[in-house]
Amino acid sequence: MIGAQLPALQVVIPLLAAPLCLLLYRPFATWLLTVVTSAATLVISTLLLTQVLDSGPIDYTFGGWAAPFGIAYRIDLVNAYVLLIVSAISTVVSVFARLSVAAEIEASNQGIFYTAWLLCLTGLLGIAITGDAFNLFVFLEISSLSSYVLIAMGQDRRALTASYQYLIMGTIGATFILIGVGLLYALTGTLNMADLAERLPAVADTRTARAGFAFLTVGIALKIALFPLHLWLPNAYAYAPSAVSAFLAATATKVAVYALLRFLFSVFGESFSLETMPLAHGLAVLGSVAVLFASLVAIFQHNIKRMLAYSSVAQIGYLTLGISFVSELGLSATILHLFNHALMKGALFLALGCIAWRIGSARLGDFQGLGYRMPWTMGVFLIGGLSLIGIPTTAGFISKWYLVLAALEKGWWPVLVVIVIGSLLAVVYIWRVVEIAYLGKRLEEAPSGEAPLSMLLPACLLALANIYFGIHTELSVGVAHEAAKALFGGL
Amino acid sequence: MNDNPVLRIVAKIIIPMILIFGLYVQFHGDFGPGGGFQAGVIFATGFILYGLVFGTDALRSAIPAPILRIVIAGGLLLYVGVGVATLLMGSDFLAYNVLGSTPSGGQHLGIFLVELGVGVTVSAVMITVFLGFAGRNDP
Amino acid sequence: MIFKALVSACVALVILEIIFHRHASFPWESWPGFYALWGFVSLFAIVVVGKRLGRGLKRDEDYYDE
Amino acid sequence: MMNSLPPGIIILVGALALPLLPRALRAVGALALPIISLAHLILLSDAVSLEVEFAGLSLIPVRVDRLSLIFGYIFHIAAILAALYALHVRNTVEHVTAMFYVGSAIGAVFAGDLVTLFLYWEITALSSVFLIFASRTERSYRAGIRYLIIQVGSGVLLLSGILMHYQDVGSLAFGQLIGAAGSLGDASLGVWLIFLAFGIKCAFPFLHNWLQDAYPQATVTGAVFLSAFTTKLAIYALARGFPGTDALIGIGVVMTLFPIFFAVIENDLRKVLCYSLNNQLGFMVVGIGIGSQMALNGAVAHAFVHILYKGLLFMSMGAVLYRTGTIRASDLGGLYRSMPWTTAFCIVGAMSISAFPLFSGFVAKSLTMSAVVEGYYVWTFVGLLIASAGVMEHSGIKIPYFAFFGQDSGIRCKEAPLHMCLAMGATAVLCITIGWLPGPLYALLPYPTAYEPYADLGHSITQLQLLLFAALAFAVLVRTGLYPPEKASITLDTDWLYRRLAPRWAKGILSSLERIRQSGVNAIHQTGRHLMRWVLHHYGAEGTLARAWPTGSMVLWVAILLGTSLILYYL
Repeated sequence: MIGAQLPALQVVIPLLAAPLCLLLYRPFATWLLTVVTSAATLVISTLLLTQVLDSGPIDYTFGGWAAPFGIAYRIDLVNAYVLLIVSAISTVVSVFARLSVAAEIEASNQGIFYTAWLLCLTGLLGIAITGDAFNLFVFLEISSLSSYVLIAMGQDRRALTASYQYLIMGTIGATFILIGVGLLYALTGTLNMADLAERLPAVADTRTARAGFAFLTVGIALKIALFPLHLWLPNAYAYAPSAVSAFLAATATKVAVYALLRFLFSVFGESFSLETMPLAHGLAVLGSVAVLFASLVAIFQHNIKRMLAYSSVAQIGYLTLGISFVSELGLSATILHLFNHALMKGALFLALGCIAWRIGSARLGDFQGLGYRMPWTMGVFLIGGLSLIGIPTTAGFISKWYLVLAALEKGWWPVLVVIVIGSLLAVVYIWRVVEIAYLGKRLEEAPSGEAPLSMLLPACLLALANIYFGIHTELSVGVAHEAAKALFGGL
Repeated sequence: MNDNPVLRIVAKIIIPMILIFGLYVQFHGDFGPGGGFQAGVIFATGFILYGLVFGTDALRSAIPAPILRIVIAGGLLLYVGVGVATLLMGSDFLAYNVLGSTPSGGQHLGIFLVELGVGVTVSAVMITVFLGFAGRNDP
Repeated sequence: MIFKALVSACVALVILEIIFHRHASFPWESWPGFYALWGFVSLFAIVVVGKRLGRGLKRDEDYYDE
Repeated sequence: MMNSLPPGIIILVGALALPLLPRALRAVGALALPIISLAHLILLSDAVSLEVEFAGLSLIPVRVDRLSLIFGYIFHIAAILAALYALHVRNTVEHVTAMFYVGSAIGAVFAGDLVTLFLYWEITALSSVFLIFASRTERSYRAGIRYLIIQVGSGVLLLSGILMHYQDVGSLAFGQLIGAAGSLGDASLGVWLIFLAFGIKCAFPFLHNWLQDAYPQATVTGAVFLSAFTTKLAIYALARGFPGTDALIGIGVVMTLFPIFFAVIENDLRKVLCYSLNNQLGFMVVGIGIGSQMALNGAVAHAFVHILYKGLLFMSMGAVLYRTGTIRASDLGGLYRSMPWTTAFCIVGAMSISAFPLFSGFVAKSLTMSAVVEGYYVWTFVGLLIASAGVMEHSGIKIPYFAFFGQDSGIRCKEAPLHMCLAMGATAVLCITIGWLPGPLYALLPYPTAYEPYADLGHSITQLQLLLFAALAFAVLVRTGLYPPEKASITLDTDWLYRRLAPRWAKGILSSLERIRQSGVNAIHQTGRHLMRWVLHHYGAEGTLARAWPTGSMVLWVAILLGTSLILYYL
């Protein structure tokens, strides 16, 4: 019985927990509720994934209204995979969050913080799970609004500006998406994605459809932070509280990429969106530029959080490159990288969180000798960094490998060169940190000692996951392949 | 504006009316035009007017912040709670039919409660937003 | 003293070569004293050439550190 | 169960566990690891191979055959001896990275596919650089960075080559990569890149300089480790992938010849050893290039014994450096009084490398030379003969002479520590034993051989003639004062190209541009500087692209992108 209700519970549980959080309001209680809720969503998403693997896509309707009229959830491999990423990251990071948040946010605001966290989780899970275009927009707004709150809580005063800019940009993006969905609705009279996919081909050759497509792609591109629409991202990630940086960096853009995939492949169909429309080449160019430019900028950053944020922009470039190949291999590379990038960025930002907790800074200059002062934390950072570069036996290598194979299959040599250069640039910016931390002068009077276990363990867990999924790829690669196949097959 | 007698008196007269109209829109919503969202905004207008005329401090003492917070959470909980209740009663999320003895009775009750939750939350949020902005310049 | 020992060892080897004649794979291997001469001349040449090379390539120790 | 464990993994995992040991025991732990791993390797049955599916590719992380086994054995032996030699080291990073280096080199030798090979290939590069950094000097740091760039570059070439090769043939198996004709001209671009990657690691002429640049900057013990693995791994890879490649013969001959001239004038004795290492690699490369069974046997046997005696020489020079603090020929001399044991061991090493009969070098080099004769490569033979005299000059005479004899420098120091003497003694015993009884070594070689190095007594005599007359020439040169005196100096090599020429050209170009600017055309001069400023301006921490942008311009971008996509979609 309960098995059939899992899709609803996936979203309802965090949605229910959010107001409860507001009622409880005490830091510890709200934290505990957040962890428990995240863990519950993780359990549900795992169950959903196994269900989908066993018996194919799951349909769920709300309030007993049949699909095209009511809101329907539809879970196939792609979104089950994304649900798993989001809920797993939320669980790990929320465990980490208690001390980190306690150090960075006033006790009186922590209730709001966890409430916003749960709402954000609700929104992200909702985007991933829903099969309704308008519902997707609603969840997008829930997650965005709550993430503005989360970012604004950063210690640095600039967090407010960053959050404000994100608010403006995010709202524009959401509005575009709404306009796009509205145009599609005007054209077809339906909001259900499956229904849209059926009715769109008949009317695809109209200006309305194309305008809708343009608004949707640009709106989602803004949410993904695709170059050159990434400008909100570096500050938002850099000035947000440590836990939020880790959570959002690992999940928010991933979910937006998922939304893009959903619209491109399931709603419009790849023949329209990537062949009729010149989007594939656009994505290839913008993705390549993102990889090169953002990696180059990352090299010169003094603030490591900002450096990682730019590196995220570069990684988004890889994700879009994977889409631009319009091949099953490329698509599975993208989906795989969604997963692997969540692991590596999660590990890196958690390591930074530990460092911020201990030395209160993310500036490169303060990292002198940190390799000896916080050996485990720097170890996590190092593994995350290696994974980011794509060293074999790390998760990052696997996704780069598939990306390279996809580029070779297509014979796009320039893109191959871009990927290689991007990796080399990643070597440079990671090396800067490693050099300072391990070879720099050891400052005797600087604070030293590891972060508490409740922070260190989640970080180590993600680092280990980076290695585990660099060696045992059955789950990550297998599901990504199947998901890519499913996307190519249409809804 | 606190010392303008005309404003004070007019406000005292129309605030109850606004609140009653808000309640009307709320509870008539399932028969005619209306609904929780609109009702919540109208209901909140009454409080906001009170705050404008008598000062935000007066409004704050009328509705303390913790209460507002509880009301916001309570409304949302009511909404989600109905959904969870339908789940627990063995149907889909927000499938109201199971709430009453007859399907239409269940629909009735379900929509009533859900709209109430929406209205409560919206009005409390509106008041909070007003206080948030109006309170900026307070010492 | 060592030098004299070296010279006598060399002489002894040349005599030995005459007794145990080596199976020759290349024509020059049957020339008596070929390897002796070859060893002497090669090393001489290597050192002389190396010396020349050194004139062109030797630099101060902190050449690269400037 | 034991069989499924890839060789080398014990050392890799053990290396990670080393820091858990008490500080004083870490060196002992590092010694124990290769011993345990060697026992495991001996227990491994012959011709095991392990295949796994990984990321959709079928990989062979373990492939044990005769070629990999003999390299596996000697790598273990070298690791044990070097670890014994390094017992005094208290720097944990050095132990851990050295063991990582050893473990990955062993792993690479047993890799049955190219991806696994690449993986280990990169780990050897990344871990070994710490043996250079561990000297903790500015020079060693810079040399280490140069070394790292070149080694990682070799890895990148390898990976690119592997990808292309995979694209071409659809298999990742690491077997013979070159066609039966042995002609590189027919090879695909992927195979070329792999060849180049191997060539860099094998210090081919003009790709060699990282060796002479970096190894002398390593620590006393680090150099002993370094001398054994990286280049011999490349020899293994060439023997596996490119046997019988004609081009290798020429490359090998050049490799044997040019370093000997440099070795004559080099002042840093460990650098002399590096040139000598390069020269020795040439012999092996020639053997691989000829590609007959005897030649390959010769190359492999040569690698085997070379690891021992080159290690021994590096150990003895390390001991000198450890006790006296210098390794410049111009500062040393007369140390035989203070370090008699080290002197004796060094002489054993010197006689081995010079291929005196009854020493290990002789039994290995004779194989290669016989193969050259067998194939009737006249010019190759002549080249190798000159090189043999060269080996005698730089390693046979120069090293022991300038360090232990020659002009007395007045340095009086203690004999090398006991564990160093033990390590050197064990290696020296091995060198001599193999020289006397080559049978067991021959039995390990990849192909069966009935070769008897001492069957033709004339061969031993002519070899002795060659060596002793070379020594005589040296003595004459020294007596007559013709021998170039050792001076504190360094010798330019191809590293000059990137350490001096490239920067100087860059400087030269900039200054000529400056002149052009002065004569009126001012635009070009500042290109370089402007470029950097431009880069910083745009990409720097506060650069245009990295700055926090005003919200308005962000929105402008949105508008531009929307407009563009609308136009594009409508077209």
